[in-house]
Amino acid sequence: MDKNQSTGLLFELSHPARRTHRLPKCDVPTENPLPASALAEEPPPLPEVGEMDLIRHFVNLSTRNMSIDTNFYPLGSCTMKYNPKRHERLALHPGMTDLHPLQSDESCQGMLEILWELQNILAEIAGLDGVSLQPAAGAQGELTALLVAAAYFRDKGENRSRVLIPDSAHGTNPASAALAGFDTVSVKSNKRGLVDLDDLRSKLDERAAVFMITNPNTLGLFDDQIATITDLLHQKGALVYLDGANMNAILGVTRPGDFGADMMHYNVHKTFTGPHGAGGPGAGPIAVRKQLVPFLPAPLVARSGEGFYLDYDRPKSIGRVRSFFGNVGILLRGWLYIRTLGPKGLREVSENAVLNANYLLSRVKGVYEVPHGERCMHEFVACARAFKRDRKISAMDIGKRLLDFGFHAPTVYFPLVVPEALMIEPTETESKETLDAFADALIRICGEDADFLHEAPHELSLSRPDEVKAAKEPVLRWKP
Amino acid sequence: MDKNQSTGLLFELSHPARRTHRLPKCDVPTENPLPASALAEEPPPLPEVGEMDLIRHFVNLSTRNMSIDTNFYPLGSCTMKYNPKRHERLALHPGMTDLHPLQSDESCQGMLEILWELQNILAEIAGLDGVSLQPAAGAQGELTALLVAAAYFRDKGENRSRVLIPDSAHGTNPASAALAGFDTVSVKSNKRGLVDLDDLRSKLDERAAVFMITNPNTLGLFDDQIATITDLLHQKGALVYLDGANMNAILGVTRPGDFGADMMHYNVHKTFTGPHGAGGPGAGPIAVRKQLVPFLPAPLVARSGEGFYLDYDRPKSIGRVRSFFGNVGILLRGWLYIRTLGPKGLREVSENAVLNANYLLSRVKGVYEVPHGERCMHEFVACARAFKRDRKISAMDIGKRLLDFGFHAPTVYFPLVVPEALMIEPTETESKETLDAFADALIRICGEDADFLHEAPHELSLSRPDEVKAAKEPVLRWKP
Amino acid sequence: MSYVLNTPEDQRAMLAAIGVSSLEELFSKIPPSLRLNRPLQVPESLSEIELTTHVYQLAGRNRPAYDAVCFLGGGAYDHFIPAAVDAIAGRSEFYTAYTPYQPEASQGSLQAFFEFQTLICQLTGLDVANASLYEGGSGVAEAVLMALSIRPKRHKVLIAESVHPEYRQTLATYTANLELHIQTLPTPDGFLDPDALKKAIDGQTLCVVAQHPNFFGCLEDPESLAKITHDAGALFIASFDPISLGLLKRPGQYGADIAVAEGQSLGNTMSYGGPYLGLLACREEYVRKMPGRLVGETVDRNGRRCWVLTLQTREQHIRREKATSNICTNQGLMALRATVYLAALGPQGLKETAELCTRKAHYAAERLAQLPGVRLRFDRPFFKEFTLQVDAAVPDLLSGLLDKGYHAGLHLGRWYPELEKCLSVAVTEKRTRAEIDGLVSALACWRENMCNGMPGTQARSNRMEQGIHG
Amino acid sequence: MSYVLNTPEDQRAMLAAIGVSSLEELFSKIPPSLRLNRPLQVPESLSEIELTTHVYQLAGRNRPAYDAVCFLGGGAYDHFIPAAVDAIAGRSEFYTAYTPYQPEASQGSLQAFFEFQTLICQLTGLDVANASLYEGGSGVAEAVLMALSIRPKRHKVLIAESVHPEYRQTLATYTANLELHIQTLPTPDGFLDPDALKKAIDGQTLCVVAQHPNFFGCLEDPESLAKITHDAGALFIASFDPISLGLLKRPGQYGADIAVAEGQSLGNTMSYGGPYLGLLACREEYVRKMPGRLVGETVDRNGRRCWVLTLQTREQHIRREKATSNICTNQGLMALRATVYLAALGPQGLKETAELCTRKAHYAAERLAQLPGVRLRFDRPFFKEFTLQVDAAVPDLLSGLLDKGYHAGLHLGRWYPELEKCLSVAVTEKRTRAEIDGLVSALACWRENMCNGMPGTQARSNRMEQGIHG
Ligand SMILES: Cc1ncc(COP(=O)(O)O)c(C=O)c1O
Ligand SMILES: Cc1ncc(COP(=O)(O)O)c(C=O)c1O
Repeated sequence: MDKNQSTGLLFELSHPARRTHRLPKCDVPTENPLPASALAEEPPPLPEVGEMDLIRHFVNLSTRNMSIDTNFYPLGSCTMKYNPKRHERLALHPGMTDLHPLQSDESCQGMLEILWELQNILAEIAGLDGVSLQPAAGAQGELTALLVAAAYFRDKGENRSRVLIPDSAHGTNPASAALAGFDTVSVKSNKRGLVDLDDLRSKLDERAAVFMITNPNTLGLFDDQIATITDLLHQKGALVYLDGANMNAILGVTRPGDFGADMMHYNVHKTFTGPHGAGGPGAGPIAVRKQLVPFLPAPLVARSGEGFYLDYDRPKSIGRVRSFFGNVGILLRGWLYIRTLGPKGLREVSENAVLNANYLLSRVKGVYEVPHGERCMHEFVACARAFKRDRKISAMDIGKRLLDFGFHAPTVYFPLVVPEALMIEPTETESKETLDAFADALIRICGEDADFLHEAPHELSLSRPDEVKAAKEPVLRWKP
Repeated sequence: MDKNQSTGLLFELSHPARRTHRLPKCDVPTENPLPASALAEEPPPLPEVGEMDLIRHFVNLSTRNMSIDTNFYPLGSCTMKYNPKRHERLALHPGMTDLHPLQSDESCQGMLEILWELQNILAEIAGLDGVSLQPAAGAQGELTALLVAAAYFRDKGENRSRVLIPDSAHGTNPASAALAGFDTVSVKSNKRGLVDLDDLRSKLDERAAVFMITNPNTLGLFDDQIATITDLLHQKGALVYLDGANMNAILGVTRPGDFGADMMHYNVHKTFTGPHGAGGPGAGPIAVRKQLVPFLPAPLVARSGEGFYLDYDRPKSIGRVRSFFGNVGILLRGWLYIRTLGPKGLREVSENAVLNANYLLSRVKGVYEVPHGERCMHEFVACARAFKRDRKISAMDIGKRLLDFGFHAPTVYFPLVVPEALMIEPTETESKETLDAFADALIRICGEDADFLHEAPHELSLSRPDEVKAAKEPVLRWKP
Repeated sequence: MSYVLNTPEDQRAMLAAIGVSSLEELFSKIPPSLRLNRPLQVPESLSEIELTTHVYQLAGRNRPAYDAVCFLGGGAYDHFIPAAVDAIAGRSEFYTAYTPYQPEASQGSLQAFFEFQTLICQLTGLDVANASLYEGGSGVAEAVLMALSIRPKRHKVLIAESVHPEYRQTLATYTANLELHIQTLPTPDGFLDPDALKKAIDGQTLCVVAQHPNFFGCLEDPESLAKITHDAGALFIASFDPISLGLLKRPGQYGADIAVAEGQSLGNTMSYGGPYLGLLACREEYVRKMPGRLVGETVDRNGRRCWVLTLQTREQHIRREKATSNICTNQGLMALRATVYLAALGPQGLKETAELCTRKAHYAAERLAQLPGVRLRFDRPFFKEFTLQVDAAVPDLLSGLLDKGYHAGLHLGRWYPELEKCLSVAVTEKRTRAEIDGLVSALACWRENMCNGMPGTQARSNRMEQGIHG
Repeated sequence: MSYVLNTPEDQRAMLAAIGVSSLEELFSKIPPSLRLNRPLQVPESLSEIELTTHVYQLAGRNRPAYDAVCFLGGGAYDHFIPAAVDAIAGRSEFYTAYTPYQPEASQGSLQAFFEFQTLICQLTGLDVANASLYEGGSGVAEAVLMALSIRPKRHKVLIAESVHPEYRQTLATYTANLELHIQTLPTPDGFLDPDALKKAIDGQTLCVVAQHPNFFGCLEDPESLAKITHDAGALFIASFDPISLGLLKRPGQYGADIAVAEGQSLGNTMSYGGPYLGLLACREEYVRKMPGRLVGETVDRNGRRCWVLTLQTREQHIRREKATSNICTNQGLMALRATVYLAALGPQGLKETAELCTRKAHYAAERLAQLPGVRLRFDRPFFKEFTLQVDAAVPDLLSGLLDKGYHAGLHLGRWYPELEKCLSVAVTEKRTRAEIDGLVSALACWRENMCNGMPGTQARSNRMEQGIHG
């Protein structure tokens, strides 16, 4: 239905002397005493919009998004599962949202209890010893852990300059390693899509500080060489980092600490269903092994006879990677989720995430090439190489066409090790009916006319944007 | 965008053993002691739906509505103005929603203060003496006031059996009069669209209990004979009832009590912007003149030295027209609105409601026939008679076609005194830009091809439903 | 501040287009003598910041159920509302839409209301349900008026005294000027004795109205009542508690011709009395006598399934004084909430909710009745609500327990003089054993103080006590 | 309970289709020795009813700003959030969408972020802004790293001690392993003396970082600082308070090359520290060195205007170790809130908000400084936050005032040993004269008791005091 009203840019809706928010009269006598030299002649040239137009603008814009609440969203590596409504109600309780980050410990014991419990729970799920809830997202978790590793080796007087990363890794891994001051070394994947042990061995020496592995990896495969790998690294005195973006596959089934990881991050906004907010916020807490705990950022939540408190007294700490405690609003949702699921529920999540992915795989693998194997964990990577070669149908074409069926596209062209990749993660909160409808669409699409697919999407109000133009002549803001 | 996922009927989404809400284990030892004879073999055959499907179902259904927050909605007589978001935040404060209707006065002084203040404010705006907040909607307000009138005359020992109602009145007026046990007498409108005084005189005698007038009336006209009319009735010892559905035109400009009305109802969900909720809830408080106050339903909110209390001690009261206090949630929103506007704001509302209507009238009257006059109050009634006669284009065709432009249709075929009526009420919360866009659409439409218009709407996912089939073979529920 | 978007310039431009010189001139049709030439005497405008502070302060002067544990019932109950219900009811497109007069632009609400009607049929075991009435009390009145239009020759209405007093009062008010004789049948033992009904009923009887479970929470014997009623050729109108139908037989099963209910329990907040919703369902044959809106299924011109308002010839905007009812605006949003609620619970969830209420209520009754000076007034099976008789002044007791943090119950003497020493206690699935035990010891300790002549806080004169009796 | 929709039957059917006999078998690739063969030791599942009660109880153990009047600042502020912001941020389609990778299915968010970028440009007077960073502290670090990629040859960073201590600490942590020398310039008088900067700056200087208004709420002299910085060929990085720009000159006006800020004040709740959002804007020429996502305008194949993520070659998913930053997930929803907030206020609303903050803060400062034993520590113009020096132990004072219902301020000794006897007090537009007067008398009366040797409640040992110093 036509929902175009007031959907021009805010700046085009602007009309002098309109406004939405009005302030009370000033109830103190004091006049504004600021020196003229510090003042601007007039306030910033923000748009002037009335409340009816403002609300219609954003409500109508919202309907131009696909989202979990409206569409199946099998975006690989992003774990787009249902975001429970109870989380929004409870995490938005003013007793939680209306707390100042620097108010005294005595005045937020309820909040501290939750965060303390979450630290312990995340340590248990990881099979590791210490947790910092500070990082704002997975990438910042990676950075934080690598800084912890650097401090650890510095403290031991070891000078290790390299971080090894499989070529199938997510881009944040090498980016974080570089940011933390390490040289990055790429490790090949073998035919099975797993770490190529020979290549790893060949690149592994005492310069190695950390090996960052994603397991299950971005191909949706659990690397069954993991014990060998972690042994190799530990023998060389290096640490193993687990990129926990795929924890949804192994909750309560196996623990990173148990298979040899020394550090890891969680993506609370994936595994523990923090809503993605069209880009964020997230929360990327990290868990580490005992010897690394002293180096974690401060503060941690601690408990004494008198109650819970923020422990800043951590002399070996790397310091902090952000101001204030962390993305508490998302941590709260993660805690609410875990408290709702309990031990049985957490395992159910992974069992059904893996079940749904394998079911979908079994439905499409006859039609789509799935380079790496019969079986997958919580996601799998299909490959449109053959369609591309024979009929010029790209992964992008298929993804765009899926939009016409009311399904969000899978992650395309990632991981880089698979050409024309379609990375599909259904998550555990989707029904068999939805998976079947999606499989039917995938199968139907690859039989459709190539030119028709090149023009997809057809049912949306928008056709494909010119991305080249956007990058060549960037228009990054509205101008009068 | 395709938002069809999970939009089949709930019953079609149902899948054995699925469910959304789960309950805690029972924490008391007591077993269920109810006699088997009273129990059903199994619970009602409700659908079984999982939470992801449930949410998608309703979220996606919602996008198939037009609404104030998404579309201009000039539905005549319904005052579809902006519903302020602050009202939702504040009226949903648990300190308001979590109150039991029968809890003691001492435990809800804050609520009682608001309701007491609202009673007084509504009396002032009406220019009348007493207010009951009990009626659930305008129609129930009408009924309540008529029952009050009946009790008043009974108390005076007068036996008056008739209620006089202009032919331009809303259907609830005669329906309420009949329900209250009166005979209804219809009074003609004159060429000017106002009450035909001669017809009124001819039907007016001592059998007359009440004259129900809507002023401004449903044609959007203020009846300038109102003083004469109310005198006529008062001379005959009858009462004048004002249908307050159109109060949005006269707030702070003129008061029903001042122009001779003895009773009236408000539609808080119109004039004072209670959200319509796709059909309700509303609130239809009534205001009455001094001599009628003793007969108002009980309780009223009263104040004593000790605070506010519900006064049930009203021996002459008609009793009650519903259980509990009233539609408090909507009354709260009305109070929030009035407290936000203040005296100046209330008058601004009517000034701009009338301005917007007259501006729209000035834009379309060259093209559309507007039988009753150059000028209007908060709404006006255009007439497609000529189009119908010359080109078979009906008011319905025009209304349906407007949907294609993203505008809700005006009220059509009401009032009954105007053939092919299009009743247009823009309200004060719309911008000149929106009014211009709407006028442009109206003007463009009446120039379009007739067959094309008969098939309208064209842009929506649905074409015109077969209403005859719906009424001939009614299907009022899903069946397995 | 008035949410008006017109700026002074806009206004000038618009006035010019209209051809008038001032806003005042737009009101020229209103005789000057009738105009208000002073500002309204209402409080000055508050900004959102001030309004917010003010409301928070006022809310602070209330004692909501989350602040004092709520054992109040009597037709409105502190049931739990899943967050999903609020999330859906908070969708702009639902709550800011008007009645679905334009089906092409209202399929969201129309489908939801069609689902609502179906759910109420499934719940009651009856054939058709409307798209909501105002609430439970006027629902009873509408049902009796509906019965009257089905049996226009009969004029006697029999109603059990165990029906909610405010429902009975509403019925009396609605019918004050109609040729109906309403006779209330006493229920001294907490339920309507079928033999008493047998004696009272006759060929003039239009309908019999009973509530099951009734106002005291006790179970009636609806099958017998229905049979007796039908034998006399009258209609049986049952007022029910939707939650109880997770366990109890459905109105359609025990022979109700028309079933009505207060729908608040189905996902609606208590909100000090409203907005709630009235449920009304009946047998197929009476559909054209029904009050209120009905949504029906049909197809569009391309044969696509869709929904519309139908059978509108029953309604006031078509039929005017001959309409089956005067209702126009109904309780649509509450009906949507009930729809989401019932879909969220499903059969199992509704059953477990009803079971938890019953078991916890009986646990509370047992524990309380063990206290000295406290006993169960009625020896009759009950659902989630029961009547206690105490050896103290009930208003003082309630006020004393409120100070201890409990909304302990309702004083029945308000409506039933003979129950002056009785209070009604309701227990929902939300109440925990700890809260119930807390109430028990609070009551015990308050009574002790009483007996030892050290009264707890005296009840501030609670004017509810002067309440009229239904 | 796990929100899983698969029923046991579904599972059987799916396992059969896959060709395995059990769920266990799906994990066959995981070496048995590595599997966890016990349940996780996490608390048992809670139903929604239990969870809700539990959270309400925990919330009851907090003292939020609505319960104890909040005069706390230091980078997070109790500004008012119009209801419209929550209404929009609560739209499912916004908050449950992922990063807009598929523009055809994400125009709602993309347009909103494009509007956000524009609003931040308008606010700062700079040319380009990104679609958000995590928060203000890492924002400063990202800005310095951005400067480094612009001036790769320079390695000295000068940062004023009046910059938020946690921002400085974050910068130190981020750059611990990089070849950067960070020198902190003392601000004994509550601001960075331009002459001190002149002395410290040299040809090796990469950038100068200052905060205006600074951590103490005092105004810096940004024009002079910028000039000195540019004369040395370095970049000027300004950390600003978005609300202050309703009154103060904009970073673009006083010569900032890169401006960063904590965006919490723009319609985001305090939420005990997050999620907030980092704002980053800069001059056109540096756009390709920017961290974070950028939304750009383009057209679709039918020439229809639309928006896409652009210049992604800067980002980690394309550039990997050569990316300008490692950021992936950002703070999209908070950026949306800021967008609605700024649009709701408009120029006039932002100006009035800033004015109210200043005037109320100065009123509070005057009143408080009149109390015996209390004085303003810095003689320097300030915006909405000021530093008091008192003749009592600040932790005791704060704890005492909390018991009286005030979050009275921040103990600056935590970060600045020389300010052991100082607290920082922030006043927003939400604070009323009554609340300020209340704080004044509460402090007066607490001090009296102190002096008369009858201490108020002793501060429970507040471990924050052991805090590290940035
Ligand atoms: C495998 C993997 N690693 C790391 C990340 C980065 O996490 P975040 O986006 O929370 O920074 C992602 C997120 O897309 C990911 O999929
Ligand atoms: C003129 C008029 N009178 C009465 C009513 C009935 O009011 P309600 O729908 O609130 O019962 C309406 C509502 O449509 C109306 O427009």
